[in-house]
Amino acid sequence: MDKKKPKKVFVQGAIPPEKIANSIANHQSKTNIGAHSIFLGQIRADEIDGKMVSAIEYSAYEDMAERVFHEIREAAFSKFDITCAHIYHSLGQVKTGELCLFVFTSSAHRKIAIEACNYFVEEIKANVPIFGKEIFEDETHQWKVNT
Amino acid sequence: MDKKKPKKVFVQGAIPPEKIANSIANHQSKTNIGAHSIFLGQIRADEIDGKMVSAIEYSAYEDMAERVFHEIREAAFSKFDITCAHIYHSLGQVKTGELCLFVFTSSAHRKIAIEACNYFVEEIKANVPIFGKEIFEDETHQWKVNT
Amino acid sequence: MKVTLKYFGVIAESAGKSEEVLELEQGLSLRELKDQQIKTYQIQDAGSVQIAVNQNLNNEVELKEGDEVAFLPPFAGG
Amino acid sequence: MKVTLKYFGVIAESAGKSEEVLELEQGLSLRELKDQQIKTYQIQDAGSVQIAVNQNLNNEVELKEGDEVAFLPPFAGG
Repeated sequence: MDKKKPKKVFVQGAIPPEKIANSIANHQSKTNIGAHSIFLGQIRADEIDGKMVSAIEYSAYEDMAERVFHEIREAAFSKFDITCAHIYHSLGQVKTGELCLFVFTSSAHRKIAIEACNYFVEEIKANVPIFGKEIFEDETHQWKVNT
Repeated sequence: MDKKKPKKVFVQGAIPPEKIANSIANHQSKTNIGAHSIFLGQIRADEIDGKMVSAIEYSAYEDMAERVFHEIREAAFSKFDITCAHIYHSLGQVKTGELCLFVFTSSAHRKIAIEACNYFVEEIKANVPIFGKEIFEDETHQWKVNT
Repeated sequence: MKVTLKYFGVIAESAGKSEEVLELEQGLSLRELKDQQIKTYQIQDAGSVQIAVNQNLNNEVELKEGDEVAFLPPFAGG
Repeated sequence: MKVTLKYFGVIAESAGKSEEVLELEQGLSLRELKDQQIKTYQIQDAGSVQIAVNQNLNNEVELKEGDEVAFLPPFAGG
């Protein structure tokens, strides 16, 4: 369906909840869909060595990241019988409580939508060159590492 | 957190996308959350013996259903380290392309949110006395059975 | 003893009603009640019918005055 | 040969720059280039540094004129 169209993944700053509502609404005309699975990453106010995280500032090797996102999409569409898939990831500063990742997969059947969504999340975490600077309330920082 | 509060699950008619945006926005003050997992059920325009489904009309043994929903919540909170969980299911008529189920789980960590969301979806499908009348475009109908 | 029977989905459609109160003879088992109602209303696909007594699917109970017995067709939520 | 080096995250912070163009002697291996830059900029936790040549993590390549070599710290997306 929208498999081949190159997609812009990065958005500047936090992903607003309305974007999610709009994405969902845009799929209500696709009556071959029976299930949507959505994953949202939200910035946690972690305490590290007594200091609280207040935001994460994301940067990326953007050209490579868009290319890897595209490869992940291609692989997902060949592995899973999904009708659509959308990914958005923040760049720049995202405050605690705000959303930095939005993965949205749709299929006729629930298990396929859910598995594909998980696949995207794991692949993004493992393989996309995105970097995160955890900014503390006292304006010091440390670099985030995915676990 | 909001574990013990009895929750109203059933909503009349389709679940609007804005309800999902509002639920997400309501969790942005909870800065111990790192991940949300959302499942949405959407009515498919299935073709059955040459006739197209145009809507499903949901009914339920409501008192028992609310009780089972509550039991599923209790079990989920004891199994998974989630911070919150919300379920909404439609009653009455929901047209093709519209949403009939909204499951929303949140946790500090992605795998927990995702597993808990799947648990809710499977438990709801298997154990909640909800009944669905598939209404065809010619106004005949048949009764839906979960597979 | 009086029990309230509730019918849902395709069963309510077959029965032409969603609820009725029956006066049953003491000692009637749940199994007998189920068979009797399935026959009365010619409920199809009887093997798929689940019974809940007072909202509980555990059927190892004896019927008693005031019980609510629900006839449930296959679930279709989600 | 000229190659463009790109630095990201904590590595860019250590290097004090995000990009530079170096004139390398012909035949310098990727491994040698990596070691050299890690030493030059005292990049910490060198074991976690991944190198992408022309956006590709497969490092079994020989460097050539015009290559883009990226120094990537651990990924933190999601």
